[in-house]
Amino acid sequence: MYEVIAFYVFAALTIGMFGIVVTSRNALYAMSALAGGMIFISGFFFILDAEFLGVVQIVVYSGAIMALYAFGMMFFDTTRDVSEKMRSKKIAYSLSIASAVLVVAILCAPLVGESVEALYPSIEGVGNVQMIGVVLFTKYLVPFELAAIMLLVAMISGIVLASKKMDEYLAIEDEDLEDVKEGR
Amino acid sequence: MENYLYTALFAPLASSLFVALFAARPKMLFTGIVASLLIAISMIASFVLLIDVNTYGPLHVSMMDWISAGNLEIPFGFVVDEVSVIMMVTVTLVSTIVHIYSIGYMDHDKSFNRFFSYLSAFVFSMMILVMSDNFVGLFIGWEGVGLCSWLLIGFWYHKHSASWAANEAFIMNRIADLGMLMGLFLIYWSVGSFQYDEFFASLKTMDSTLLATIGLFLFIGAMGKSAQFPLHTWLADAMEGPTPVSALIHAATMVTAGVYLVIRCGELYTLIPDVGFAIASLGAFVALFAASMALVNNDLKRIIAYSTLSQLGYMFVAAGLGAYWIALFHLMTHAFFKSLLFLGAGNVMHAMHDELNIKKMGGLYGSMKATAILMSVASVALAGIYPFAGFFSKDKILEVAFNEGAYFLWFALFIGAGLTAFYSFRLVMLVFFGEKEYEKYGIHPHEAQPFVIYALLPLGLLAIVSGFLEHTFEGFVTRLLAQYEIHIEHGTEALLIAATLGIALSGIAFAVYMYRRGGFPKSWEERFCYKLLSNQYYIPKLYELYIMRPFSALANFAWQKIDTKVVDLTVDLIAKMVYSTGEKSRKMQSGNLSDMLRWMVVGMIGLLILAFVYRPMV
Amino acid sequence: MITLTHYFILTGILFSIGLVGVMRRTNLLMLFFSTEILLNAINVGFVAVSKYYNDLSGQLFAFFIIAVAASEVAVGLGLLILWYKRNGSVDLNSLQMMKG
Amino acid sequence: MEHILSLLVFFPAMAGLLGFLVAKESIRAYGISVSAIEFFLSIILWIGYDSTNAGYQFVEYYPFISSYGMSYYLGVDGISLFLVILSTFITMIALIALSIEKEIKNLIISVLFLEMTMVGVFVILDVIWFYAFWELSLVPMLYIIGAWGSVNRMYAAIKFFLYTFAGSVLMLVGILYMGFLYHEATGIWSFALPDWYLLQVPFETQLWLFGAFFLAFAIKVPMFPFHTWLPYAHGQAPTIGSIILAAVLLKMGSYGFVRFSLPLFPDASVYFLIPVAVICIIMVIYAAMIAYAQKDMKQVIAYSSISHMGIVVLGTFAMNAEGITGSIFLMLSHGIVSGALFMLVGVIYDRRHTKLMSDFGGLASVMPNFATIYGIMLMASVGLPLSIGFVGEFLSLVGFYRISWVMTLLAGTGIILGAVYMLVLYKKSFFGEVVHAENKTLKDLNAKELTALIPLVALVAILGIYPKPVLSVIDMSVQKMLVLMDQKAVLQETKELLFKANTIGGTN
Repeated sequence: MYEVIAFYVFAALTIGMFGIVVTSRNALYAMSALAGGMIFISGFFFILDAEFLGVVQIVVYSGAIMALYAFGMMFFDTTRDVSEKMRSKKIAYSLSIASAVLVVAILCAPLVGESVEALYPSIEGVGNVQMIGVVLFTKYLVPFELAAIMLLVAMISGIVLASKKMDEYLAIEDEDLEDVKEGR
Repeated sequence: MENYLYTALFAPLASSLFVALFAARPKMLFTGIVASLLIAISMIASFVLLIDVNTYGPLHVSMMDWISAGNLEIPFGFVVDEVSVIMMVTVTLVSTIVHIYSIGYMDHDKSFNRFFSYLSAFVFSMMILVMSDNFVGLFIGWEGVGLCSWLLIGFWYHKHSASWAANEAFIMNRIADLGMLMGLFLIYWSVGSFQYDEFFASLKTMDSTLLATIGLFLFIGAMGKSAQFPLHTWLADAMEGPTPVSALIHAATMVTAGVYLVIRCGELYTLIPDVGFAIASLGAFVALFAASMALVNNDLKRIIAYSTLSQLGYMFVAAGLGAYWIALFHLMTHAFFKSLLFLGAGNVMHAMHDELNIKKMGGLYGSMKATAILMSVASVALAGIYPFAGFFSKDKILEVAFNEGAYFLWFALFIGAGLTAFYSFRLVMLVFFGEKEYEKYGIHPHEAQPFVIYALLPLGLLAIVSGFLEHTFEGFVTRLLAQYEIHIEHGTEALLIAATLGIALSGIAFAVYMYRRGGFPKSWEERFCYKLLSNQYYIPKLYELYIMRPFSALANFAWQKIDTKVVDLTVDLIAKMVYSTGEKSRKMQSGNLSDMLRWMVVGMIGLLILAFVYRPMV
Repeated sequence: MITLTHYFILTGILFSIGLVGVMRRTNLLMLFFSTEILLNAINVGFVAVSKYYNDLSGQLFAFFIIAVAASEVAVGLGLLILWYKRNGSVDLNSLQMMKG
Repeated sequence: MEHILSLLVFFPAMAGLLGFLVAKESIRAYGISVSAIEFFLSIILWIGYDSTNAGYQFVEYYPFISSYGMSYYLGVDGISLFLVILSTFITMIALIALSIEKEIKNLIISVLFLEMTMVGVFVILDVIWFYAFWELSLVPMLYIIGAWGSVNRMYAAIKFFLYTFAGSVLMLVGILYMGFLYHEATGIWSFALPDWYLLQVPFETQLWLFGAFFLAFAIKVPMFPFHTWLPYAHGQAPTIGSIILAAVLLKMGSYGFVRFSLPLFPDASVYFLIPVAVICIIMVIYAAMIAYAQKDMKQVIAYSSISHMGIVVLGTFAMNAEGITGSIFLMLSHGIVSGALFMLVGVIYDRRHTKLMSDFGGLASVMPNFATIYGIMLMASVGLPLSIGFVGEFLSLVGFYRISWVMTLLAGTGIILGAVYMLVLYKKSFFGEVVHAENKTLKDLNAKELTALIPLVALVAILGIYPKPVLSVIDMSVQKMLVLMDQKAVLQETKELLFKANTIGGTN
C-alpha cells in the first residue's frame, strides 16, 4: 500500500519537476528543478529495490552532474531570462505525445512473454549492492573498464575544452596569427 | 592426284598473297606475269584433273577440320567430280586468259599490282566455291567471291560511282546470302551435316514441304549471286569495275555461281518440280526482261551486262526444268563467248580512251580489225547461230522448255533469242561499222597490243568449236547429273531449230539493216517504251525511293527521335528525378538543431510505428 | 498494486516531457537538461523491468547510462563554454553552419 | 602452376601499385612489360589447361569467411579460359598502342587495376567475390573515361558508372537471396558457384532470381533499352578505354548469362527465352540502323557493338551446344575485331583530332596500310567466312535456328544491315577523292601502331581459318553445362526444349 502511495507521489513530483525544467524561462530554476527531479527518480529506484542505483543516482546525478552544470552556468549569465524564439510548439507537443503513446503502446502490448528467463537473477538474502558488484566485475568487466576510460577521456576533454588557454589557440583567427608573428 | 587438286586450288592463293606483298608499290610487270603463270598452273592442274576424273572417277579429299561444335562438324573438304571439274576448267581457263589480257589492259594503271592480287584472290575464292564438298565450304567461296567482287568493282575507289556500285553489289548479295544461310541452317537441323553426299543421301527421307523450303532458301542465295530479278540491279552497276573484271566475274564465273548451286543441288530440285518450275519461270522472265533493257542502252558494257543477265535466265530455265547438264553446258559456252565479248569491249574502251557510249563510236572496224572479228564471232555465238557454241547450248534450252510442255516459257525464250540477236548486232554495228562518230571527239583509236589479241584467240576458238563437244560433254557430266531425255519428234525438233535460227537470223538482219541506215530516228527516244527501257523499268529509282531513302529516314528517326529522345531521355529523366528530389529535400537540412531534432523524432516515430505494427505476436 | 505497466506509462510520460524539451528549447543548456530527462526516464524503465523480471541486467544498463550521461555532460559543457566564449550566446539559432 | 590463377588476378594490381614508384619516362615500357608478362602467364594457363577435362581446372580454394560460406575460390574452364586470355591480350595490345601523354602514369596504373578486375571476374567462382570484382571494374573505367576523355567526359563517365552500378545492385540482392536459399536447402552457407549449381531452385523463385541477375547483365551487355550509356561512354572515352570497354567489359555481361543465368535458372531461362530473343532482335536491327545514321566513325562502331552483342546473347539463349559455343566464340571475335576497330579510329583521331566521317574521304590512297587493315577488320566485323567474325556468328545463328527460324531470319538481317553501315562508313572515309587538304599529308601507320595491329590481324585470320583448338575447348565445357541444365530443370517443358534444341531432325 505504501508502495502505491509512494509511487504516485514520486511520479507526480517527478513529472512536476521535469515539467518545470522544460518550461522555465530561468536557467537557475530549471537546474534546480532538474536536481529535484533526479532525487525523486532515485526514490523510484529505492522502491524498486535497486539501492545501489538509487545511491549512484543521487551521488552522480544530483551531486556530480548538477555540480558540473552549476559550475558551467557560472560562465553564462544565468540571472537573465532565457530568451527563446519558439517555432511551432504544436508540432513539438504533438510529436512528443505521439511518441510517448507509441512507446507505451509497444511496451504494454503483450510482447514481453511470460517466458523471460533471468540471466542474472537476484538471489534471496544477498544484498543488491553485492549482487551488482559480482555481475559488474564478472560479466560486465570489459564494459565497465571501457566506461572508466570513457569517463577519463571525458574528464580530460572537459578540462581541455573549458580551459582558457586552449581557447585562445583553438579560436585562432587570422589577425591573431599576425599578432603572434609580430611578437605581440 | 591430291597434289593436283591442291595445286589447282592453292596456286591462285599463292599468286594473290605473293602479289599482295607488292600491292602498295608502283607497277611491277613481273607481278602480272607471276600471277598469270600461277593461274595457268592452276589451269593445267585442272585439266589434268579433268582427264583423271574422266578415267578414274571423282576425287574426294578432306584437308582439315574447320568448325566443330555440338553435333556440328564442318571440314575443309574438296571434291573433284564431273561437275566441279568442268567448273574448274572453265574458271581457270577464262581466268588465265583474263590475267594475261589484264597485263595489257592495266598497263598504265598505278595500282597494277593490287589488281592482280585481287584478281587472283577471286580465282581462289571461285575455286573454293566450286570444289568444296559441303555447303559451308561453298558459302566460303560464295562470300569470298563477293568480297573480291566488292574490291574489284570498287577498284578505282576514287570514283564515287565505282565505290557506290561496289557497295551495292555487296549488300544485294548479302540479302541473298541471308536466304542461303537460312537454307543451310535448315539443312543442318534436318540432316545434321553440311556435306553434299550426306544431304543427298537423306533426301528421300524428308518430306516435300521441307525440301521445298530448303530449295527456295538456296535459290534465294542463287538469285543474289546470279543477279536474278529483283536483285538484279547490281550487275549493271558493277560495270564500273575494270573491264577484265567484268569479263571474269560478272560474265563468266561468279554470276554463274547461282546456276552452279542449282545444278549441284540437282538431286534436291528434281524432287521438287514445283520449285524448279518457279525457278524456270523466273529465269524466262529475266531472260526477256534483261534482253529488253539491252535493246536501248547506249553503254557498251551495260549492254553486255544485260545480255549476261538474260543468258543467266536461260540457264535457270534449263536448271529449273531439270536439264542440269544443259544448264551447265550453256554456262560453259556462255563463259567463253561472253568473256570474249567483254574483253573485246575492253579493247574498244582502251582504244576510245574509256569512252563507253556506243553512239560516239562507229566505224572502228578500220582501225581494230582483230577485235572487231573476235567480237563479231562472240556476238554470233551469243545470238546462237550454227555452228557457233551458243547455238548448241541455247537451242537445247529452248527444246527443253518445249519438251516440258512449258510452251509459254519456250515462247519467252524464243522472243528472247530474237532480241539477243538484235541487240548483239546493234552493238557490233554501232561500234564497228557506220559513221566514224569518234572523230568528232578527237579520238585516235588503235588496236590493242598483239599479245592481248593472241590471248583472246583461244576464247575465240572455243566460242566457235565448243558447241561440237556437246555429246562428249553430255556423256561426261551425266555420270553425276541426271540424264535428260528430249522426247520431241524429229520433224518438230527440226522445225524448232529452224524457227529459233530463223528468229535469230532475222534479229541480226534487222539490226544490220537498221543501223546500216543510221539506226532508228531520234523521235523513238521520246516514246514511253524507250524511256521505260532505258531507265531499267525505273527499278533502281524505285529502290532508291522506297527502300534506301525510307531506310535512311528510319535510321535517322531511330537515332534522333527514339534513341536520344525516348530511350535515353527516360534514363536521364530518372537521374534528374533523383537529383531534383535531392534538391528539394535539402531544405530539410536547414542547419538548425531544433529542426533536426524534430526530424529525428519524426523518424523515431516512424520506427516506433513499424515496431508496433510488426511486433512479435505472443 | 503497482505493475510494470505503471512504470512504463511513467517512463513514457517522462520521456515525452524530455522530448518536448528537446524540441522546444533553443537554449543549448536547456537542451542538455532535456537530454538528462530523457536518460532518466529510460533509466526508470530499465530498473523497473529489472525488478519485475528479477534480472540484474536492467540495473547494469541503467548504471552504464549514468556513466555515459556523466561523460556527455563533461564534454558537452566544455564545448558549450567554448562556444559561449566565441559567440556570446548559447542559442541554437546561432548555430546554423550545417545548412545543406 | 598451382597458384597461377591467383597470380593472374593479382599480378597486374601488384605491379600497378609498384608502378607508382616507377619514373614517368619509363612507365610506358613498364606497363607494356607487365601486361606482356600477364599475357604470357595466360598463355601458360592455356598450355597447362587439360583440354580433355570439361570441369574447373587450376582450382584454388581457401575459406574466407567460412561461417557465412564465403571463400576464395578460383577456377577456370573452357568457357572462361579464352575470355581471360582475351582480357590479357587486349590489355597488352591497347597499352602498346597507347598514344596519350597526359598523366600517363595514372592511366597505366588504372589500366592495370582494370585488368585485375577483368581477369578476376572471369576466374572467380565465389559469387560474393565475383560481385566485388564486377563492381570494382567500374572504378578504373570511371577514371579512364572521366580523366582522359573528351569534352563531355564527366557526363559520360558518371552515366556509365551509375547506370551499370544501379543494375548490379539488384544482382547483389539476387546473390544474397540465392545464398539464403542454399542455406535453407542444405543448412550451410555457401556462395561457391559449383555448390549453387547443385541446387534445384523452384520455378517461381527462378523467375525472380533470373530477373534480378538479368538486369545487371543486360545493362552491361548492353541490351536494348538499357544501352544508352554505351554510345556516350565510347564517344567520350579515350581510345584505350574504348578498346577495353568494347573488347572485354561488355563480355562480362554475356559471360554472366552463360555462367549464371543459364545453369542456375534453367527453367526461367527457357521461360524467358522468347522475350530475351525479341530484345536481341530489336538490338540487332535497331542498333544497326542507328549505326547507319551516325556521322561519327566511333559511334558507328559503338552501335555496331550493340548489334553484335545482340547476336551473342541470342546464341547464348539457343540452349544448344552450337549456339552457346558460337556465342562464346563470338565474344572473343567481337573483342578482337571491335578492339581493333576502335584502335584504328584512335589512329586517325590522333592524326586529325576528329572522328567525323565527313572530315575524311579518300584515305585509301593516302594511308594504304591503314585502309587495308581497316578493311580486313571491317570484313571480319561483317562476318566474312574465313575471318574470325564468321565462325561465331554462324554458330550462334545455326544454334538459334533450332528455337525459331523466323527470329533467326530477323536476327540474320543484322548481317545485311551490318554490311550496310560498315561499307557506307568505309566508302565515306576511305573511298572517293581526297577532299580535305589536311588529309593529303597524313602519315600512314607507324611502327608502334603496326606492332599493335598486326597481331590482331593475324588472329583474325588464324582463328577464322582454324578455330578448332578454341572451339573444342569451349564446346566441351558448354556441353557439360547443358547436361547440368538438363539435370537441374524442374519443369518437363524445359527438359523437352533442351532435348529438342540439341537433337538433329524431327519437326520444326
